[in-house]
Parts: sequence; structure tokens; C-alpha cells
Amino acid sequence: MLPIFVIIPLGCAFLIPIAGKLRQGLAQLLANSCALLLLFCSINSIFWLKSGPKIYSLGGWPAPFGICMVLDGLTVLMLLVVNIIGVASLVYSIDYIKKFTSPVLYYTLFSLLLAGLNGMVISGDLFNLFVFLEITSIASYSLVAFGTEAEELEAAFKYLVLGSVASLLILLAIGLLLGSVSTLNMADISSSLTNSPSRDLILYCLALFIMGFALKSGLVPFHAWLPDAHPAAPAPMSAMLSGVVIKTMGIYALLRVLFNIIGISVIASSILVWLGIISMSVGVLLAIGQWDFKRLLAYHSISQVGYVIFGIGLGTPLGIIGGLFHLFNHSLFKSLLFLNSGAVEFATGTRRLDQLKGVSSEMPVTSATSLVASLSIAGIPPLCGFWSKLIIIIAAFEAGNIIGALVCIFVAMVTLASFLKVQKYAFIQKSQEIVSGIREVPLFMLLAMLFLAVLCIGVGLFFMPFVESVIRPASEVLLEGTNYAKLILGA
Amino acid sequence: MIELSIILILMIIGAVVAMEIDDLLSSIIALGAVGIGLTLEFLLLRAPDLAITQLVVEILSLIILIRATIEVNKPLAQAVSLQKKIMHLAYFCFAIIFVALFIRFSYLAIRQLPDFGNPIMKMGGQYAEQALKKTGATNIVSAIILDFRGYDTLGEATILFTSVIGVISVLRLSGRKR
Amino acid sequence: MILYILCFILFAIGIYCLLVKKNLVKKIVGLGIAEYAVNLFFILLGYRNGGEAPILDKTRVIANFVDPLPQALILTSIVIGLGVTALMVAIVVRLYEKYKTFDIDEIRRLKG
Amino acid sequence: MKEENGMSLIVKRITRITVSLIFLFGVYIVLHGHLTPGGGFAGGVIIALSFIHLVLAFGKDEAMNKLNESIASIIESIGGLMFWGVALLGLLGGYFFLNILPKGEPFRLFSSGAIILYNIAIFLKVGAGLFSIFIAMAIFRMPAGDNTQEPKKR
Repeated sequence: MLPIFVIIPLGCAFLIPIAGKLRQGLAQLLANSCALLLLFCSINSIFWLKSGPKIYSLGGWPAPFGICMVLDGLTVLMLLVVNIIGVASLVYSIDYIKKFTSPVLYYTLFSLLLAGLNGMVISGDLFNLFVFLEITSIASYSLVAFGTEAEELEAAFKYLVLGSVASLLILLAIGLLLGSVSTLNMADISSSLTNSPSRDLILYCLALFIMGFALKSGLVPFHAWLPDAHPAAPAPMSAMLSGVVIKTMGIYALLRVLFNIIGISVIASSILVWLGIISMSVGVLLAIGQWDFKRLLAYHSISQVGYVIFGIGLGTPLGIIGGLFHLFNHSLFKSLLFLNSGAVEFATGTRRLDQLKGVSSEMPVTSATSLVASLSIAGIPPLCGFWSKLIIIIAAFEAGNIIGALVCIFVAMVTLASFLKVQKYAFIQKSQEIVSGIREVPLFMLLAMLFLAVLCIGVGLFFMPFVESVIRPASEVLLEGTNYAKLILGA
Repeated sequence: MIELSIILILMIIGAVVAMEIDDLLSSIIALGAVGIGLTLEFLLLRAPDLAITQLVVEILSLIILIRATIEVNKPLAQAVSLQKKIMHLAYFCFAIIFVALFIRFSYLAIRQLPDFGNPIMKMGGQYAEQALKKTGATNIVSAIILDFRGYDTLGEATILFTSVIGVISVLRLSGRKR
Repeated sequence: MILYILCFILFAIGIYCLLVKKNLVKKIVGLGIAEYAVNLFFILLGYRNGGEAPILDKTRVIANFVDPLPQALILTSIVIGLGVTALMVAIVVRLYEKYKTFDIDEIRRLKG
Repeated sequence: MKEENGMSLIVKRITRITVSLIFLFGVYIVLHGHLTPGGGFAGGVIIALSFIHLVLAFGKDEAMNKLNESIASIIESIGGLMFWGVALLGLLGGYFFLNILPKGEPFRLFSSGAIILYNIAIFLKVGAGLFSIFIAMAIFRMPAGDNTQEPKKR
């Protein structure tokens, strides 16, 4: 029953304003229960997949006629990413939201964000993907501007302008495809594109799609909005933003279009490889000079997204597995780091690393979870970040891309250095005078951070069964490329 | 065919006027003119549904835009430092290069589109035939947006709902508790 | 053919205005123009010479219809444009209240 | 009647007539959505415009007691839930958006099953939503003094 992933969040998004008027706590309860239900559905969607990909045609109309929803390996992976971080952020924001006014609006926007993300991931129709991409964008613009301070509004405005330009470019590309093949179902488009003579048109659409989705996911030439938007957003929202939103809006949609509709070609994969390399190096070099905790994390998001794009751009099966695995891991430890930065800000009131005086003694749980996250982003063996970076580097060597592999190793070193700096200033540094008034953050925030930390360690230790059950079917979907169409229309 | 391009050229002129004029209010009114031109285009291109919706949405966005410029009293004529001039120059030539490349490559792509006036109506044709039988609606566009592709319209209604909640959350009194 | 190119020129003007103008309201106007251009492009794709509006008529059977599919999509895109414009205006109104100016350079308190 | 809020007397007299005409036209557009051009969206925006017309002509307080913020957001959520509910209704017939209501014969008012219900749902949502956008913007008054002081809510 595929439409559950959209029915539940939309229904509860419409219910929350009314529930919020009746009783204050009801809205919070509704949002959290909907997120937990979604997580439960996405976990057992792995087992649905055992019996092959599912197609659900909406309104009873067969695939090319109406809109259809598709559940295949890639969708299951993205559903897991979206709902795990969604539950963690919502549980975290039970206490965090006390700093903000009108939590009812916050929970409505959050469940709309979840509805947009889930709807975008399971939709099998190009224009439907654009509509849900737009829901996610507008919900994240409003959430970035939720605390109405001057910096947040300015960051939200910049994010809004660049996001709308990206949406227009994507809509223009969809228009060109519609003009040349006049159908909107992804499978139908790819089957009629294979024998269509217009090569230049497809290349131009490819260029527009890459520019639009790279703008949405903050890859380097288009990353202007990301370092401002992430620090400005409230902590659970910046965890969702960098952990999930830039991945689903940017990378997932790019992969779906590139691999399944237009079909990967040498040009496209080399563009992806070079985009990845540039984003990796520029992102981490910019991150060194940062003293604002969240800004540093935002720059690291750009470099880690560059890793994922580099891995998948290689095109070899191992590269794609490495890229997708890193996508999953990055969403885990990056949102954990953002939640930690929110906890530090919640307790001490400042995000500047140099003003923090080592809070590990007063905030044991936060510093422990942030240690786990920092080690796994730096790629220390037992934790999850190490395995995915290792697979990508091996795949790079195998694919003969020596420069890329060396850049990967160099970036891993610099990431390690930069996160040791974070640990030293924020947590480990022994403070001389007694730091008064810093208490550990309330329970629910700790619960969310522990949940993600345990997941980080768990995926790190048992990464082989995890890769086999979730990442491999996702990479097979991408490796199939355009005969995705036969699969959908055939079934 | 000719009147379409005339109106389109008038819209381009209106757009340039909206961009270059200094006074904000007249720039918004020029945008309104471009919108009305778009409504005329829709009527000429046999899309009455869209003409009504575009006209009415145009009026509403004008009211909202005028609300944004109502308090402006001083024009922006301050001295601009050298550093900002260089940055504007950089933006300026970046935009020119982007626009030139954009039109150059779009010309290549447009050449391969089916020429204007006879589209490949692969799905459109089927919708037209089966609209009355399958849904009973005589307005085929309504049949498409509410029955064949009703899921899009659910997404559409959610977009409007999100932007309403977004506007209310941005314009509320104070974001954070002091 | 000329119509498509004129439509792309209108889109380029919108994007140019968005990138170059430093006044916030001008950026909203630029985005609106680009939005109009994309909507027009979709409908230009669907036009058919001598086609009829896609409304069935009781009295006569209409043979050739204009393509109704792009029209259905553009209804959605118009309302998306309205939603984004409303959100932008709300942020601009709030920014004007905080900074007392529409000039993006004075507002640039954040480093790029 | 105090002159300062709302426009001059002439405008008020005329708006009383035009507002009802606009409202009637909007309702017509919504109900005949599946027969003639127009539909949920256009009709909803027309209705929102008729209320905005009322607010502009008679000033805020007059219109607010007819349709203030909380009622607008409740109507909007009801519209959304109605759309969501009718779509769920289709679930009984097997698929999410199935149109299982009887189709009736063409060219009549009740001729296309659930499409009318969808139209009414969208009409409620769009009309109430856009009106609450306008009210949120109209109420958000710029503080006369410097900007540190909180904008006063009228």
C-alpha cells in the first residue's frame, strides 16, 4: 500500500492547525506519531521489496495514462533516509521548540516537509516529482525563516531566490521533454527518448537538469545559499536540511533523471565526477577557516555531498554502491552533528567555537554523541563513515581516476583535522574558571541524539548485511539505467 | 500567428520597462501589464481555463506586491563605494555571459522541437477522446487536473497551504521567546 | 520557431533582472517575469493550428483539440508562482522592517 | 460611520453591490468547473478577491468580524481535509484517487461524480488561504518608530 507515505503526513498536516487550536500538546503528539508511523512503514518497505518493485497506479488509470507510484531499491533507501532523520528531528524539537513561539505552525510546516519528501521519492511521474519538489522547497524556505531574526530572513530570502531559479530551470527542462515526447510518465519518457532523433535537445535538457538539481543540492559552483541557510535555520530543521532535503531534492532527483530517463553517458558521468571533485575540495578548504559551529558543518555538507556525487559519477558498480552508502551515512552523522550544535547553542547560547569553554564535563551525553559523529565523518575505522569512504576510494582507483582518489584521501585528512579542532574547542578543552549555568539539555533532545549515535555505530559495525539488504538493490536500480522503463511498463 | 508574436514583443518591452524603471510602483504596474499580455496570449492559444486563472492570480499578486512597496519613501540614491561597483560589474558580466550562453544553446535545442502548430498529441489526444466517457466532465482540462491526474492537484493544494502557513509564520510578531 | 525564441528571451530577461538588480522588489519582479515566460512556453508547445479550446460542445462534435495536457500542468505552475511570490513579499516586508532598505548590499550582513 | 478607516462614502455604496456580484460570479465559476472554463482555483481566488475588496473599501475592522483569521484558517484546513477525504473515498473503490461517485449524464450540473466535490474543496482552501495571506500582510503594520520596537498588532 504505497500511498500511505503521502496520505498520513498530508492528513496530519491539515489536521494540526485545527488540533493546535483545541489543545496545545495535541499538535506535537500528532506530528510525532505520524513520523513514527512513517518510519515503521519505511522499515517494512524493505521487506515489501523482496517480491520485486511495486507499481501503484493512482485513480485506477494504468501507468502512462494517469500518475503511478513506484517502489524500487532506490526509493526504499531514500524513504529510510527521510524517515529516520525525520523522526530524530521531530523528537529533538519537542524540547527545542520551547525557544520559539507558535509551535503549531512549526509542526504543520514539518509534516508538510515530510509529505513533500516522501511524495517526491515514491512518485514515478516527472511533473509529479516537480510538484512535490516545490512543496519541499516552500516548506524549507519557511522553516529556515522560522525564527524571524534579521540574519534568518536574509538567508531565507537568498535561499528562496536561488531555489526558485533552480525550480524554473527544472520546469523548463520538463517543458522541453514534454514538447519532444508529450508524455510525463518517467518510464514512458525514457522508452520514447531512446529512439528519438533530437540529440541536441536531450543534451540541453540534461544541462538544465544538472544545473537545476546542482543548485538545489548546493554543489560548489551553486553553493552560495547553503552556508547562510544552514546556520540560520533552527537546529532540527538544519539537521533535516543538510541530512535529507539537499539529498532528496538534489541528488535523488538527479540520479532518477540521469540514470533512468536520459540514460547515463560518458559526458554526464564525467560532469558528475568533476562536480564532485570540485565540491569536495572547495567545501573542505572553506570549512577550515570557520569559527561558527553550524557554518563549519554547512561547508562540510558541501564537501561530503561532493563525495557522494563523485562516487556515483564514477559509474562503476562499486562506485555507485560507495556513493549511495555514503549518502546514507552522511545523512546520519551530519544531522547528528547539527543536533549537537543545536544542543550546545541551547545550553550555552553561543555557536562560536572560540567562545565555548569545553562543555564536556557539564554535557556528557552531547559530547559523547558528537565524538561519535565527528569520528565517523572523519572516517575512523569502526564507524560508518570509514566504510563508505573506503569503498569510494577503492572504486576510484579501480576506475583509474587517480586524481579523484588522491583528492578523496586529502579531503578525508582535512575533515579529520577540522573536526578534531571542533572537539578540542567545543568539548574537550578543560575550562579554567567554573562555567556557571550550563546544564545538560532536556531528555527528548538527548533521546534523539542517542538514537542517531546508536544508528551510526550499528551501521558501522554491521555494514556488510546493511549494504547487501538496502544499498545493493538501490545500486542495481541505477545500474539498470533505461531499461527501468521495460520494468515499469512491462509490469 | 502574427498577433501572438506582436503581443509577445509587447510583453518583452513591458518586461524591460519593469526592470529598468527606478520607481518601484511603476515597475510593479509594468509587471501587471506583462501579466495581462500573458492572459491575452492564453486566450489566443485557446486556453480559456488558464486565461481566467492567470488574470485573477495576476490581480491578487499585484495587490500583494503593492503592499510590499507601500512604505517606501526614499529612493536608493546613495554613494556607492568602489568595492561595490566592482562587485556589480562582476555580477553584470556574469549575467550577460549566462544570458548569451542560455539563448545560444536554447536555439540549438528549439530547432529540434516539433515545429509550432502541430504538437505530438500522444497523451493529449487520448485524454480528449476518453474524457467524456471515463469522467463525464465536458471541460477536458478539469477532467485531467481532477480525475486523470488528481494527485497533482492534491500536491498543488498542499503547495498553496504551505505558502499560506509560511507567510503566517514569517509575519508573526516575534520568532523567538526573549 | 520565432515564438519559442521570443519566449526564451523573455525568460532570459527575467533571470537577468533577478541576477543584476540589487533592489529586493526588482528581484521579485524578475522572478515573476521568468515564471510567466515558462508558463507561456508550455502553452506554445501545446498549440495546434486551427485547434479548438478543449471544451466539449453539445451541439457539434469538435475534431481537432488543442493539447490539454500542458494546460493542466500550467494551472499548477501559476498557483506555484503565486505561492512563491507571496512568500517572497512576506520576507521582503519583514526585511524592510528590520533594515529599513531594499538594497541587498546594505542587507549583506552575512558573509557570502 | 467613521470616515478614516476605509475609503470614501461613494466607494462604500458601490462596493456593497459589486462585492455580492463578484461573490456570485465566483460561486458560478466553481460549481460549473467541469462544464465551462474555470474551476476550483479561479473561483477560489475570485472569492478571496471579493473579501479583499470588502476589506479595502470598509477598512479592516468591518470585514474582520465577518471572516477573521481563525475562521479563515479553520475553513482552509476543512477544505484540505475535504479534498483529502474525497480522495480517500476513492480508496474504497480500490485506488487512491478513484472517482467512484455516479457519473450522471453529460452537460448536466451533477454530471461528473467526485469532480464537483474536488472543486468545492479547492474553492474553500484557495479562497480562505489567500484571504488569510492578505489579512496577515495587512495586519503586519510597520512600527512608526525605529525597528527595534516590536511591530504593534492592530
